[in-house]
Amino acid sequence: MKPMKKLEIVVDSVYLNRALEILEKNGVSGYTVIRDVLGKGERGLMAADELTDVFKNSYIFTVCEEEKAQKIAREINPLLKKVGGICIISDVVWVPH
Amino acid sequence: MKPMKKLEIVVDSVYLNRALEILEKNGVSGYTVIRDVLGKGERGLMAADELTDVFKNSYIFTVCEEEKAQKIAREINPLLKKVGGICIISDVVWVPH
Amino acid sequence: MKPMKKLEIVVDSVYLNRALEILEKNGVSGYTVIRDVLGKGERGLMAADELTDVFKNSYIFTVCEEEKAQKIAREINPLLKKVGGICIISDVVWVPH
Amino acid sequence: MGIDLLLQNILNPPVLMFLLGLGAVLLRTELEIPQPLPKLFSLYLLIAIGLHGGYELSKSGITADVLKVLLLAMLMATAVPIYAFFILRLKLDVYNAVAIAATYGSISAVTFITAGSFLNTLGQSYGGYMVAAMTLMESPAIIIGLVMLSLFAKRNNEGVNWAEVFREAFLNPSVYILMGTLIIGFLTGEKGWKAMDPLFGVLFKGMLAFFLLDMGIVAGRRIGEIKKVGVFLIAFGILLPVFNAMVAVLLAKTFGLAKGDAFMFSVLCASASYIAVPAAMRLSVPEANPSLYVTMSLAITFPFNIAVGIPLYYFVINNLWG
Amino acid sequence: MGIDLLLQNILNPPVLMFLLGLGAVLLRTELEIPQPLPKLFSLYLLIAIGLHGGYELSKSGITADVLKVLLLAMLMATAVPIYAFFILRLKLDVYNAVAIAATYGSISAVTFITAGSFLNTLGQSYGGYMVAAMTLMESPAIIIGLVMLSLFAKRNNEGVNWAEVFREAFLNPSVYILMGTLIIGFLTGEKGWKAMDPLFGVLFKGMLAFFLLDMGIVAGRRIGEIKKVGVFLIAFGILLPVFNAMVAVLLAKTFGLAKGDAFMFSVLCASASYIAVPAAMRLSVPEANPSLYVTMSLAITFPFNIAVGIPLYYFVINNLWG
Amino acid sequence: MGIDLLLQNILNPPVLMFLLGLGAVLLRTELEIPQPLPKLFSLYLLIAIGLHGGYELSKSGITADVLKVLLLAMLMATAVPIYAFFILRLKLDVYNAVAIAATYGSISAVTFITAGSFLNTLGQSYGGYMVAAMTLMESPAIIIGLVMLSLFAKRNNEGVNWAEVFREAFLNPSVYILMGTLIIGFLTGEKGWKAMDPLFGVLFKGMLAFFLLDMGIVAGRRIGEIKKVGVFLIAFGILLPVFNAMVAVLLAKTFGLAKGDAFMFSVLCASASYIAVPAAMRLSVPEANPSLYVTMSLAITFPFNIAVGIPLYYFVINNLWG
Ligand SMILES: Nc1ncnc2c1ncn2[C@@H]1O[C@H](COP(=O)(O)O)[C@@H](O)[C@H]1O
Ligand SMILES: Nc1ncnc2c1ncn2[C@@H]1O[C@H](COP(=O)(O)O)[C@@H](O)[C@H]1O
Ligand SMILES: Nc1ncnc2c1ncn2[C@@H]1O[C@H](COP(=O)(O)O)[C@@H](O)[C@H]1O
Ligand code: NA
Ligand code: NA
Ligand code: NA
Repeated sequence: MKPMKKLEIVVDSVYLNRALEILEKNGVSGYTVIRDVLGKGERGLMAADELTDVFKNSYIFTVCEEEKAQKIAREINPLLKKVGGICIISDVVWVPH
Repeated sequence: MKPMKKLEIVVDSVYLNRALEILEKNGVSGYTVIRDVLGKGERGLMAADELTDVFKNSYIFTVCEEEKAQKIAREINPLLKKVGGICIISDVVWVPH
Repeated sequence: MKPMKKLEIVVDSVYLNRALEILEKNGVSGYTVIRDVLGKGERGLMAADELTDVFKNSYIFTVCEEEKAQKIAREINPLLKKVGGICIISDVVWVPH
Repeated sequence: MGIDLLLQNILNPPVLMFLLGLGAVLLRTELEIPQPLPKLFSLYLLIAIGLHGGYELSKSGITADVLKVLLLAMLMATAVPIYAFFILRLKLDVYNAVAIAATYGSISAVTFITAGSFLNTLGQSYGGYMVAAMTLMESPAIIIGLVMLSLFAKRNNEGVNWAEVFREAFLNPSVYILMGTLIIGFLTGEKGWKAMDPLFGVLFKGMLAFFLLDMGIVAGRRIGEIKKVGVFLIAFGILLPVFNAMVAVLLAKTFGLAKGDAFMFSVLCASASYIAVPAAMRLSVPEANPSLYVTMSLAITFPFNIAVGIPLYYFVINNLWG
Repeated sequence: MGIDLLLQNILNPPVLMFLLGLGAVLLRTELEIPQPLPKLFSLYLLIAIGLHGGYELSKSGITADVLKVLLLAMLMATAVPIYAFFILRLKLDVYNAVAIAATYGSISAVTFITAGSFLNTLGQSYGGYMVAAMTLMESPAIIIGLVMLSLFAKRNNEGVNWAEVFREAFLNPSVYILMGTLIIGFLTGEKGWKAMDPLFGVLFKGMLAFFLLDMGIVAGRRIGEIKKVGVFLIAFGILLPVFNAMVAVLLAKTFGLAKGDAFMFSVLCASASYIAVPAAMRLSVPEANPSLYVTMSLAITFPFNIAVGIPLYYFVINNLWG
Repeated sequence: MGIDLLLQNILNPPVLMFLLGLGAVLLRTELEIPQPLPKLFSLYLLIAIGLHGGYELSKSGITADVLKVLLLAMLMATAVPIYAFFILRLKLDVYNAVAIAATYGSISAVTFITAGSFLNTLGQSYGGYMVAAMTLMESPAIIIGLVMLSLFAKRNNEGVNWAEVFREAFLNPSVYILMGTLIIGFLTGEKGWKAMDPLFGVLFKGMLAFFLLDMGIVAGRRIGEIKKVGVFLIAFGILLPVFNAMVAVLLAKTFGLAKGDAFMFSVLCASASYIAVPAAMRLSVPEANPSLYVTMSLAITFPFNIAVGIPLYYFVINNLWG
């Protein structure tokens, strides 16, 4: 049982790969992605059902150490600021196998 | 870094719009939705694969201030009681951009 | 408002039913499942888009009492160790209806 | 009933595909037709019968005979949910009685289509206006059901939102798409149909077979729930359709419908909705248990009609019309 | 414009299906064609015109006339985004001007296909190389747009990644699949087409109608956004296509294109992209507002072309070519 | 091998579509055919060959010759995983050897179908019972693999659950749907096929081409993993299929199979499973690395057979049968 942080990111699907690159660069041990989620925020409705692939979000979460979470959050900030999205951190206990 | 609440709701997809209306009415800054999730609860299996659109759940989460979360939880309660679903609140830190 | 635990599991979709059996056996009051999520971990990329149904994850969460969460975590451990996956526990408040 | 009629019905690829789907679940094979493929098939079938019905209607025109059929359709769509409600009230609470009555008062397009394909293999046909009749028969049961509800239920916390109810009844996707393509088929006539025929005509039976594979799977999944439904409702799910069909046959004979039309009309009356009405009931009568009305419609009445009802109703009509 | 041409265009199943889709949203019916079914249809249509165009090209060969058409296509694909940009700069910032100019500089395959189907119902045809022209016209606008951006925007934080831009422009899925199937159709010729015709030829019009139902729904959903777009951009979304079409007609007449080719060329110039370019713009010009360029392309220009533009351009050309 | 045979194979829309899919990944175009569309195509193809095979079988009847073919199929389906296992043990642990041996002991329906389409363009044909043979050859390798496992692995924590294994082997979706539609095709004969032909016969080649586009994409995505597979397994993935095909040719010649049947039989023996067996192995032998057996089957053996194997086996058979 290890106390860890869970970092959750919602980002425009077009930028999914860029977000994952930031995670990888920071050496997270893994991540999980749910593609094509809907959402609403400052930038209006992301209906996830368009022909155009332009209004879709992806949801990512990764479980990692506190510092990593902070560092990723800082690094992903400019991207989210530019293209929209949200980033939250919470406490979890990882049950390691 | 702002301490906030994450409010998570699972609700019968038929009532998704009604749940979102409650969120909007309370002025949340945004929300994210995953449609057509499976689940099991008091009302049995929601297999999310029916022809009938009758046995499907949707999952919603919103990050907002504590009072808003409490208020929404109170207001969504009667709906969930009537049609099924679950509502949970947890602590998160929002990394604002 | 009941303090509870949220138990989250990511597991190879092939083993989804086995994971759900462990939940059911421990008498959780319900669970929610998102099928076919992508992910990366020790075992490499699970791209969730294969013909073969072999590289897909499922995401499960259940809200339950602390002891149950611990017990399930212990029992699901050998499965995750063998076939891959992740299991985390966090604090939530259940808004009961 | 002639055993050969039964066989003639069953030994058809669509019906056998339905059984294959059923078997897949009973043998626990993990065969599935994932979402949204079933939606593709059901949209296809609705568009296909809409366009084709409209085209046929453009050939026949809207005659007095056509209006007669449409009136009969409206009559049955109003009568069935009313008498079904009172039968159901013998054993059930108001909410479930309303939901089930509405389910049986409306129709199943796929049952209609399968019957049409059966008629077709016997070398017979029906009028394109039967599709219009079917479209008319989808909605009234929803309204009637909710009228029953406001008459007999003691729900005082919230009144029925009638605007919403009418929208649900007349603008639900199935009704809208059927109505719309019927009009398109009517407006574009011969020339339009010639352009649409390769996709929406020629491929029709194959698509029906493909879709019935899925219907078999979905019905199979619900079969486990049948025991929870109870003997009364199981009997209801078989006897009411037969009764409805017989009333329809009587009406059809009395008003001089053609043989093929009479058959399709009886099938419509015998069939129960599993898409439009359950969706509406889930929204308007959340107190009712969807496991009951969906299971009855999908896992009892639909298979019964597909396998036994269709040849049975035909047998009766064939004897009466000769 | 002859009212009968307008009617001839509208009273076609594909166009009526588009209107049916629009109506479904305006009447709030909850009809939807869930993902990824629209992807199935758009892939199908791209493959079908690619294969068929390649086959036609294998029959005609690559002649001087074909090259002339391709050059004209390149010319317009370069010119339109440039003059569109300067018009848009009258009212918009650089970012949005770039994104909208690129959108209108590129083309919409479905508009092209619908025009082909319209031509077809008039008993006329166009050369297979027009598909090659269309493929060539998809990409340049993206490049031109980003050249404009680097010339006129004061973004100093990051330069344009030109390698990525060229990839986005020439290797986006639409261009790739069109180009690829064009080559396959060309290489496999008569024999190849005979094997592919039943799926990719015979069913074409039906699939187009099915897809336009979805296009109607998608366009309908965007209609609520039109008011946010503003009068200037609404006018732009209608007038620029007409202007582009007229320039194309002039060029076609000057360079002696055949009637059917001239018509298809004018439709290409009049159409605006709603898949390839918006995706590229979202990535390269995140400062621009996708609600503007997607809404204009999908909810203004596409419906306008489908309902009015196609018969209008044909009317003009028919008068000039006789 | 005649260069013209190779060309004749490659210059076919289905094979070119496969290469187009491969290219899409290698050029990083982001083209994808999203789930569950590939499932639609693979279901379609299975149903189509099942129904058609059953229909052909109903014409030929189940003769001694047919039984001979079925016995040969069973023989090879049992022998291949055994000798493959011992070859693989030279370099691999028991778990991976079992999983790969089972993969190569079973068959790939799409390879079979592509070979059928190739034979077809040469104006030749094969017996409908070959589909029955294919169905029989899917399952035994799973059983044999797990017998090997319990003989040679030192897993003492849990025994093999044989009931589950037999279910996985004989009731997995592919086997079930093939078997079921084969029976439906057989039962409904000429009349049934006539109703199903427009969808499941006429469109077959186009659907195969569409699906092979996706197979190309999926194979392309795995190509990056080939280097991890290592030289031994790459060689195995090419040489074992050729060896299996040659054994099949010998058997076919010895037992006097017709030319078309011999060819299809050799293709079956040369092909490796990428759906049914990997799913079973993932469940029963989690210790094995799916990146190995899936990559070998999808990214090495499948493309090899499609591009080179099919004309090669045909070349050999054509020389022997004349
Ligand atoms: N307060 C919030 N709670 C949950 N999700 C949010 C919230 N704000 C934004 N999002 C998600 O992030 C996406 C982009 O947000 P924005 O950049 O604010 O438009 C939205 O479409 C939502 O999916
Ligand atoms: N304890 C739980 N943990 C996670 N999800 C739950 C839980 N209980 C209910 N749910 C979700 O809420 C839906 C409706 O629950 P119910 O109203 O209890 O049938 C279920 O189908 C699940 O998706
Ligand atoms: N640190 C992590 N954070 C989030 N998800 C993870 C993490 N590690 C593993 N996963 C998920 O669990 C799956 C299996 O992990 P593994 O067994 O490590 O390959 C991955 O495909 C991810 O979806
Ligand atoms: Na009825
Ligand atoms: Na243009
Ligand atoms: Na084999």
